[in-house]
Amino acid sequence: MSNELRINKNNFIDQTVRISFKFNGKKLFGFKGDTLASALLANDIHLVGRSFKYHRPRGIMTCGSEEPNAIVQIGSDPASTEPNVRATEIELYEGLEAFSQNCWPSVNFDVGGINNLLSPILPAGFYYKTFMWPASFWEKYEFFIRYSAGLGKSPTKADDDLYDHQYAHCDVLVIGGGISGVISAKLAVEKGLDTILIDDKNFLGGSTIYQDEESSKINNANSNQWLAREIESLKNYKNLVIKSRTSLAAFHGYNYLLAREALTDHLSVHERKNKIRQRLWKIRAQKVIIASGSIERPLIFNNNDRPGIILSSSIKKYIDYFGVKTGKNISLFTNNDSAYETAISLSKSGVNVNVIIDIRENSDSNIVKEAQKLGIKILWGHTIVETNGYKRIKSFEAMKLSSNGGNVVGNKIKFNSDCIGISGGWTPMVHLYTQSGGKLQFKSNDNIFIPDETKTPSEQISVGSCNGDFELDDVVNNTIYNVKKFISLDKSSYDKINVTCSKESSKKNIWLLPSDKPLYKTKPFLDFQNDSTAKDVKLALREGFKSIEHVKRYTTTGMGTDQGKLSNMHALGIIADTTGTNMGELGTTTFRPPYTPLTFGTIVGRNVGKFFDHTRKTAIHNWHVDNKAEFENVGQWKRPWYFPKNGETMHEAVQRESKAARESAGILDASTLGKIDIQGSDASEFLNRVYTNAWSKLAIGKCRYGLMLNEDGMVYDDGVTTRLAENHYIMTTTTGGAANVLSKLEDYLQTEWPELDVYLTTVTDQYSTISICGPNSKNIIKKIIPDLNLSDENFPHMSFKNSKIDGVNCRIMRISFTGEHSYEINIQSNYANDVWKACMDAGKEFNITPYGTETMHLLRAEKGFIITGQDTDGTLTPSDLQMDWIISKKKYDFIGKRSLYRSDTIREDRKQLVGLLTDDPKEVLEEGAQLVEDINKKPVEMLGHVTSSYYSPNLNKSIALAIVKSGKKMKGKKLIVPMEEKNINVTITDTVFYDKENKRLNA
Amino acid sequence: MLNFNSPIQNEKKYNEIKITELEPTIKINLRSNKREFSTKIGKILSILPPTEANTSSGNENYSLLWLSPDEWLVYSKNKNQNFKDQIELEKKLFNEISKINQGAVTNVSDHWVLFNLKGNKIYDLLTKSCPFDFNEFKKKKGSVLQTIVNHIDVIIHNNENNDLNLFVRRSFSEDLWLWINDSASFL
Amino acid sequence: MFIINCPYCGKRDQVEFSCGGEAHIERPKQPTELSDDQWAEYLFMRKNIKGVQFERWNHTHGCRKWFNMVRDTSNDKIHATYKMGEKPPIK
Amino acid sequence: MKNKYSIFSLIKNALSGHENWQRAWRDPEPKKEYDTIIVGGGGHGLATAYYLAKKHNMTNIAVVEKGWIGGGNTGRNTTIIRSNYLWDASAALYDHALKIWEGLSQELNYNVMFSQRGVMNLAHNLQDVRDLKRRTHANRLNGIDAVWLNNEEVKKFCPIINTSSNIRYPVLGGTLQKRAGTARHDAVAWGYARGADAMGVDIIQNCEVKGIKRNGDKVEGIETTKGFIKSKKIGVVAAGHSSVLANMAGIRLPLESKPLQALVSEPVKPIIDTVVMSNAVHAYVSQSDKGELVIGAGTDDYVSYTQKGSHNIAEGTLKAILELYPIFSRMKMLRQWGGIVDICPDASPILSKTQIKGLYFNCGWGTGGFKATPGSGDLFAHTIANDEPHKLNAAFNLNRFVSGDLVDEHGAAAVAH
Repeated sequence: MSNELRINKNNFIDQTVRISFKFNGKKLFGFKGDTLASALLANDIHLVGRSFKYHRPRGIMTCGSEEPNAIVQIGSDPASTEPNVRATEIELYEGLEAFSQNCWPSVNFDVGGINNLLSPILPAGFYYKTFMWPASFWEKYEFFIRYSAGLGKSPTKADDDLYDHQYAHCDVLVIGGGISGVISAKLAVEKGLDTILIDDKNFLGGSTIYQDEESSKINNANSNQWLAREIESLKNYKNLVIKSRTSLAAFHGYNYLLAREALTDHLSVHERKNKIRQRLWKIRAQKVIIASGSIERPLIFNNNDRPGIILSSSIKKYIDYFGVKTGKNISLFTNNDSAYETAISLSKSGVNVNVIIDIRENSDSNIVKEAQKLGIKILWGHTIVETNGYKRIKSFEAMKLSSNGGNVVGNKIKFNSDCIGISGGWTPMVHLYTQSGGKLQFKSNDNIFIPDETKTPSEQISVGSCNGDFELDDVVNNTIYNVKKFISLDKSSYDKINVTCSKESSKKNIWLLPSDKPLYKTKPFLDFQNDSTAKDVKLALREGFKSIEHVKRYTTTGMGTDQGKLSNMHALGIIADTTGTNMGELGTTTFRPPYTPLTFGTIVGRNVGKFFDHTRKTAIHNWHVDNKAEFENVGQWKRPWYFPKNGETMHEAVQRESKAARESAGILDASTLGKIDIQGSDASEFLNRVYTNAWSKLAIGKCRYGLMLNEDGMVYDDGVTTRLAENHYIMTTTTGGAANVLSKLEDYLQTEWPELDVYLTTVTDQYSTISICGPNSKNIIKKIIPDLNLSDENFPHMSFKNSKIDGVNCRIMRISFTGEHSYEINIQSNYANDVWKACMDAGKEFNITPYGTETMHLLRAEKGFIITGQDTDGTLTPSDLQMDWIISKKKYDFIGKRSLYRSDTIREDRKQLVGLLTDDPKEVLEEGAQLVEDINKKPVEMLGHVTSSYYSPNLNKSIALAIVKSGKKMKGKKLIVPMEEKNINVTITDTVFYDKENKRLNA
Repeated sequence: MLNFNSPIQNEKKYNEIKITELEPTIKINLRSNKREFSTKIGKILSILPPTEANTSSGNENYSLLWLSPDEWLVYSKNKNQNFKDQIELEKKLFNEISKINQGAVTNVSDHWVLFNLKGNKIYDLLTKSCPFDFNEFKKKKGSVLQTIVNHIDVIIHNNENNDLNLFVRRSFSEDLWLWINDSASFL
Repeated sequence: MFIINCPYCGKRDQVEFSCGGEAHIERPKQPTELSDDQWAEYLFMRKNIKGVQFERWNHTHGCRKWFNMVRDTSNDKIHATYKMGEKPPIK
Repeated sequence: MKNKYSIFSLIKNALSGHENWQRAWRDPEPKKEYDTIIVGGGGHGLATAYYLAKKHNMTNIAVVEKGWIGGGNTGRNTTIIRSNYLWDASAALYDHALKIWEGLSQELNYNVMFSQRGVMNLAHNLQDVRDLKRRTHANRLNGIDAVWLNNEEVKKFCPIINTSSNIRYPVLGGTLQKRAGTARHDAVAWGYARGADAMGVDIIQNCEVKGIKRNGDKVEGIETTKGFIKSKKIGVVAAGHSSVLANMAGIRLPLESKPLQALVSEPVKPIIDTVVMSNAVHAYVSQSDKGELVIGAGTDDYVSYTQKGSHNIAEGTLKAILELYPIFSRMKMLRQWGGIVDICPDASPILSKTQIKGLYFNCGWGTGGFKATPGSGDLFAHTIANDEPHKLNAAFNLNRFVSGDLVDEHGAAAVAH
C-alpha cells in the first residue's frame, strides 16, 4: 500500500483492519470502511475504465451514486459476477475482485481507443446518417456496434443469492441521513410519530459529519460534533427505525415508496451464505420528508474528462472521511465557494494545493479569506482551456476570461497537477420529488430547479439542499421551520438553535467554458459515460432538435447509468444559452424511476424458482404422484395428464387408458372443475339469465348442461349444473374459467340484477370430484355404496343422489363427459384421497384404470363434446358450434343473446364446428393445422383449422374436430390439410364419431 | 373407515414464531341480507353476526367472522366437536335459513385450511408479502381481515396478542405453507 | 399503487382490487328492442375520459363487493368511492 | 431537397467541424388552411403525412403535435416488429408494414436500424402449443416466414432461456419469425419527419388541438393553441388520446386508454441477440444496440393518462423474466417508464373513416402499434386521399363493432379443462 497517500487522522476508517482485494488481477490493500474507489485512490489508481463511445481513459470522478466513470465488474464467478457496479458505492470487503469494463485487452491498452481518433466523424447521431449501404448490411454493422457498446458483462449462470420483500407503514418517512434528514427525524419522533429514516450509506451524517471547520458552528460546537451528538440521541427513540445501507429507489403515487436495503454486499463472501442479499422495502408513509441532498456539478471545459479530474467536494470527502489523498499536487477549478472548503481541508492535511482557478472576478467571503490566509494561490477570472495527460492528468493550461465570459484573452498559464478538483455549483436532487408527480420551479440566481411547493402531489416536503438551501444556517433553520409546520409541531428541542457559517458573496456561472481553440476542435464532455459533449448538443440544435427530450435522445446525453445526474443541468444550460431561451421555460427531462439502479432479483424477491407461481393441488395429488402420473399445467393447477406404466410413451398410455375406460372402467380426478353453490329464491331465474338454455323446469335432482356466453355472444364457459333443491343449485365451470365465471356472475348479481334473491359461494376446494366411467362403473359404485339404488329408473342419466360413503355425506351425479355410463362422486376434500383409494380397491377386479386429461380429451372428442378454450377461441357462437338446440327461443333475454342477432353473427358462412376424418385412418392431424379447399389458389384461402385431433383406439382410426367456414353445409366434402412436407386429405363429417345413438350412457 | 386427510398436518417452530395447521374444524359460510337472519343465527349459535366491518363475534364454541355486508364465516373453536356435530350444525342452519329463503348456508369446512401463527414476529412474516397495515388490526382482538398473502387469498382472524388464525383455500394451502416456512426461516 | 377506500372494508392497497371500467352504463332492460348500433353503443363504446371519470371497481381479494369510484384519470387522484346504487357524491 | 446522408457526408462535414449540417426539418408557423391536417406527430402520423405527399401528390399538409415529434408511444415502446398474426386480415396488414420496414432506411435515407434478428414466441402449456401451431400454419400459408421450434430448437436459437423441464411452466416449444426484429424507435419518427418536411409538409410542434370544428356532418378545421386551422380532411393519429379527440368531434370510440410499462436494464455486452416473447408467463425481452435489455410489461386494468403504471405490473414482468432467464437476476433496472395505449375490445386497430365526413381515425393499436408504423401510415394516407379504405385496412373499420365482425387477436381464451 502506498502509505504516502493515506493520512491517519479520522474516525471513519478503521486503519487497524486491513482488507485485501484485487483490481484487474492485482492484489491490493485497503481498510475497513473504505469504498473500492477510496481504496483504489489510496493505491494511486485513478484509471479504472473506458468510456462508452470513444473508449477514452476515465478515472474516479465522484464519491457517490452519480459516478459516471468508475464502473466496474465485480467478481468472476459466472453466477455471482455483477456488471456496472459503481466503485464509489461498493464497500470494500475481504476478497473483493473488481475488473475494468468496456476495454480490451486491458484498461491500460484498449483497442477500442481507436474510436477516439475517429471521433471527428462520429458526432451525435452519426449512426442515423450512415451504415445504410449496402441495404442488407445493417445487421453486419450492427454486430460490431453491439460488441463495442455495452458496459460490463451479464452473469451467465443462475444467481444463487436470495432476495426478499418487506412492506412497512409509517407516519413519517425521512429520506436521507444528512443533517437535514437527522433534524427532520428528530422532530418527527419528538412529535411522537412512527418514523423511518433511511440512508444509503452505512453511516449517518451526510457531508456534515466530516465538516470539521471552525467557520461552521451549531450552538457553539463545530457542526460535525453537534451532528454526531444528535445522531447519538436518536437511538433513544422507540418510534424511530433507522435503515442504513438503504437507498430509496422509487417514489410512486399515494406515498408508496420502494427502497433497497443491502444486507450482505459489504460482507466477505464466506459470511454471506444463506442470508438475504438485498431486501426491497415497500413503504407506505403518511408523510414523506425528502432530504436527499444535492450533487456537485462539474465544469464543462475542453478535455475535462481525464483521470485525476475529480469533483472538488469528492476530493474533500476522500481526504476528510477516508483519509485518502487524491493527488500530491492538487489544483482546484471553481465558480463558487465550496472548492475553498476542499482547499482548506487539503491544506490542513498537508497536501499541496497548487492553485485555485476561479472564474469569478473575486470573492470576499470568510472561507475565501481563510484559504488566502493559508497561502493558497487564487487565479481570479480565469478558466482552464486545456488539460494534458492521457491516462492521468499531468498538467493544464489556464487563460483569462473575457469580460462577458464568452472568450479567453491573454496568455496561457501552464500548471502541473496530478489532480484537479472541479466545482460548478450544486444541483438539488429533486428526482424523487418529480417521480412522485411534483412540479419544479427554476431559481435563476442559483441556476437550479427546486420543488414548487404549491404543486406537490402528496403529503411530502423537501428539506435541506435538495430544496435549494446550500449554506448551513439556511439548511438548519429552514428544515426546522418547515418540518415543524409540516407535522404540526409547536415546540421542539431545536427552538433556540444558533448556527453560524461562511456566506457566499459572489456568484458566476458559465455553462460551457470557452477555450482558445474553436469549439469543434475541443472535447468539453457533458455526459462522461456516454461521451456526449457540448458540441453534440449544439449540433443537435443546429439540426433542428429543439426539445430537451430530442436533444437528449439524439445525443444520448443523460442516458447513461447515472441517468444524467451530472449532465442534465449543463445540457439544459447550453440549450438555453444557444437558443436564447430561459432555462426555466425549457423544463427538465423526465426523471424516471429508479433513482439508483435496482437489481432485478431485488424487485422480484422470493418469487423465483419454486415460488414463481402457485401450484394448486387436488386432495388426491399425492396418490397421482405415487402412481407415476405425468402432470399437465392447467392454469395454476397440476392435473394428471396420463399415467404411464412400465415405460409406456404418452401415446401408448393414452391408448390403453382410453380402451380401458370404454371396455370396463376408468377413473378421473375431476376436482379442479370450478364449483359454485347457488342458493336463493331466484336461483332458477338467475340461471335463466346466465345460461343460453332454460332452467325453470329442471326437476329437483336433475342435472343439465349449460353454455355461458359473453355479452358479445361468444361462448365463454360451459358445465353441468344440478338442482339440489327447489332453490339450491350447484354449478360446475371449467377449471381455467372458475375464478372468472364466479366474478362475472357476482358482477351481474350486484350491479345489474340486485333485485334477485341469489347467493353464490365457491366450493371448488370444498368438494373433490371423482369420476368413474365405463360399463363397470355401476358395479364399482355398487360396491362402495351398497345401499344406493343404481337402477336407471331410480337413478337415470343426468340426475343426482345424496348419499353416504362410510357415513360421510356425498353427492353422486350421474353425468358423463365420455359418453359412457358414468358417475361423479363429490365428497368433502379431506376424505377424497380415501374414497379414491376405495374406488381403486373396489375396481380392481374390473381393471379400473386411472386416466388423465389427455384420455379425457380423447374420449370426449370421440363423442364430439367441445372443450371451451380448445375448440372455441372466443369468436364462436353456440350456433357456430352446431349447438343451436341449446339456445332457448322462449327466453326473453340472457347474457349475450342480443349479440347473436347482429348482421355479422347471423351470417351462414361463419366458421362452424365439424368433424374430420382423414382419408388415411392412421394419419393423425396436427392440432392447429389449417384447412383449405383449393391448394393451388393464390393467395391460399384458409377455411378453418383443426381444434382437436386424436388417434381413437376405440374406432381404430384418426378423428378430429375442426372449425370450418360454412362447415354446417359441408358434410361429406373433401378438404386438404396442407402441411409443410405434404398435403393431407380429409373429409368433413358429423362431430359425433362414437355411439351416435348414446346407447352406452345406459350400458 | 375413511380417514380424514387434511393437507399439512404439521407444526413448525422458528425464531419467535410457531406455525401449526389446526385440527380440522367446522366452517360454514353464511350469506343473507334478510332482517330475520340475525335473530335466527343468534338463536342457533347464541351469537349475533357482527355488522361492523372487519370484526368478529364469538363465544366458547364458535367464532363468527364478518366477510362482507351480507356474508359471514362461522367456525368452531371446539376441537372435540366431532363429525356428527358438524353435520348437525350444517343441517340446522340450512333448514332454518336457506330452506326458508332467509339466506344461504354452505359448508366450507374442507374448502378452507386453517393455520395458526403465534409469536412476536408473525406480523413481520405476513408483511413480507401482504401490503395491509396491521397496526390497528393487531391491537384489536377479534379483528378480521380478508387480503392476500404471497398473492394468495386469505382470511385472517386475530385471536389475541401475536396469535392469529389464517384461512387459506385447500388447493393453495401447501403452497402457502411452503412460503410461510421459507419466510419464517429468514426472520 | 393506489390506496382505495372500499366503501365496506375501508382503506386497502390497490392489489386487493380490480377495475371493471366505466360506471353507470346500465345494461339495457330490453336488448331485443335495440338496433345493432344502439347495442354496439352499450357493448363497446366508452367515454374513456381524460379527467374525472366514474368507474366500477371490485374488492376482489376482500369483501368481493363491486362499488363505484370517482377518479381523475389525468393524475390518478381518487376523489370518492361509493356503493353500487348510490348517487355519485360528486357531479 | 435535403442533402443526402452517408459516410461521405459525415467525412465532409467533419472537415468543417459539423457546422454545416442542414436542419432535419423546418419549424414553420401554421398556415391558415391545409388540404389535410394530421393530428399527432408520432411515427404513424408522420408516416401518414409522408405517404400522402409521396404517393398521393398532396403537399399542402400539416402535422400538428402537442409536444415534440415522436414523444408519445413512438418514443416509449420496446420496438418489436413482426407480422406473425393469426387472422388473415391482421397478417396482411402487419406484413405489409414489415415489407416496408425492410427497405425503409434506404427509402428515407435515414438509418432506422431495422434489425431482422428474429422474434420467438414461446409456448408454456398445451393450449399455447395448439394456438401457436395454428398461427404458424396460418402464417406459412399466408406467406409469412413463421416456423415451429421444439424445446431443443428453442434452446439452440436462444441458449440463455431456461428450457429445463423442472421449471413451473416449462417451455414446450415456440414459433420463430426470422424476418421480424427491432428498430430504433426515435429514428423512425425523425426519418419520416425529415422525409415529409423535404416534400413540403409542415410539422408544427408544441401545438395542441383544443377543438375539432364541425359543420353538421362535415369537419371544417381544428382549434389549436396556435389558432384555428382550416381543413376539410383531418386524420387523427393520437395514440393514447384518441378518445379525447373523438370527444372534441362529438363521437365515441370503442377504446380504453391504459398505462403500459416498459423498462431497460443497464447496458451490458451482447447476451441475447433475438427477441423472445412469452404470453403465458408474460415477459418479452430483447437487447438494444447500446446493450440495454429492453423489457416490456403489461397494461394495468384501469384507464389512466398519467404515463405511469403500477409497480406490481413491473414486478410481475421481472418475475417472469427471471423464471425464463435466471442469469439476469443480478442485472439492474436502469429506467422504467409508461405509455398510454388505446385498447380495442378485439385487440385490433381502427384505421377508418367515421360518421363525420372528412374525419378519419387511426387508433386502437393497443400494445403493438410501433411495428405497423410504415404500413399504417401508408394505408391511412390511402384512406384519407381516396376517402375509402385500402383493401388491406378494410377489415379494420369502425362498423365491425356494430356488425359483430371483430378481428379477435387476443388469441384463444385462456380457458381449458
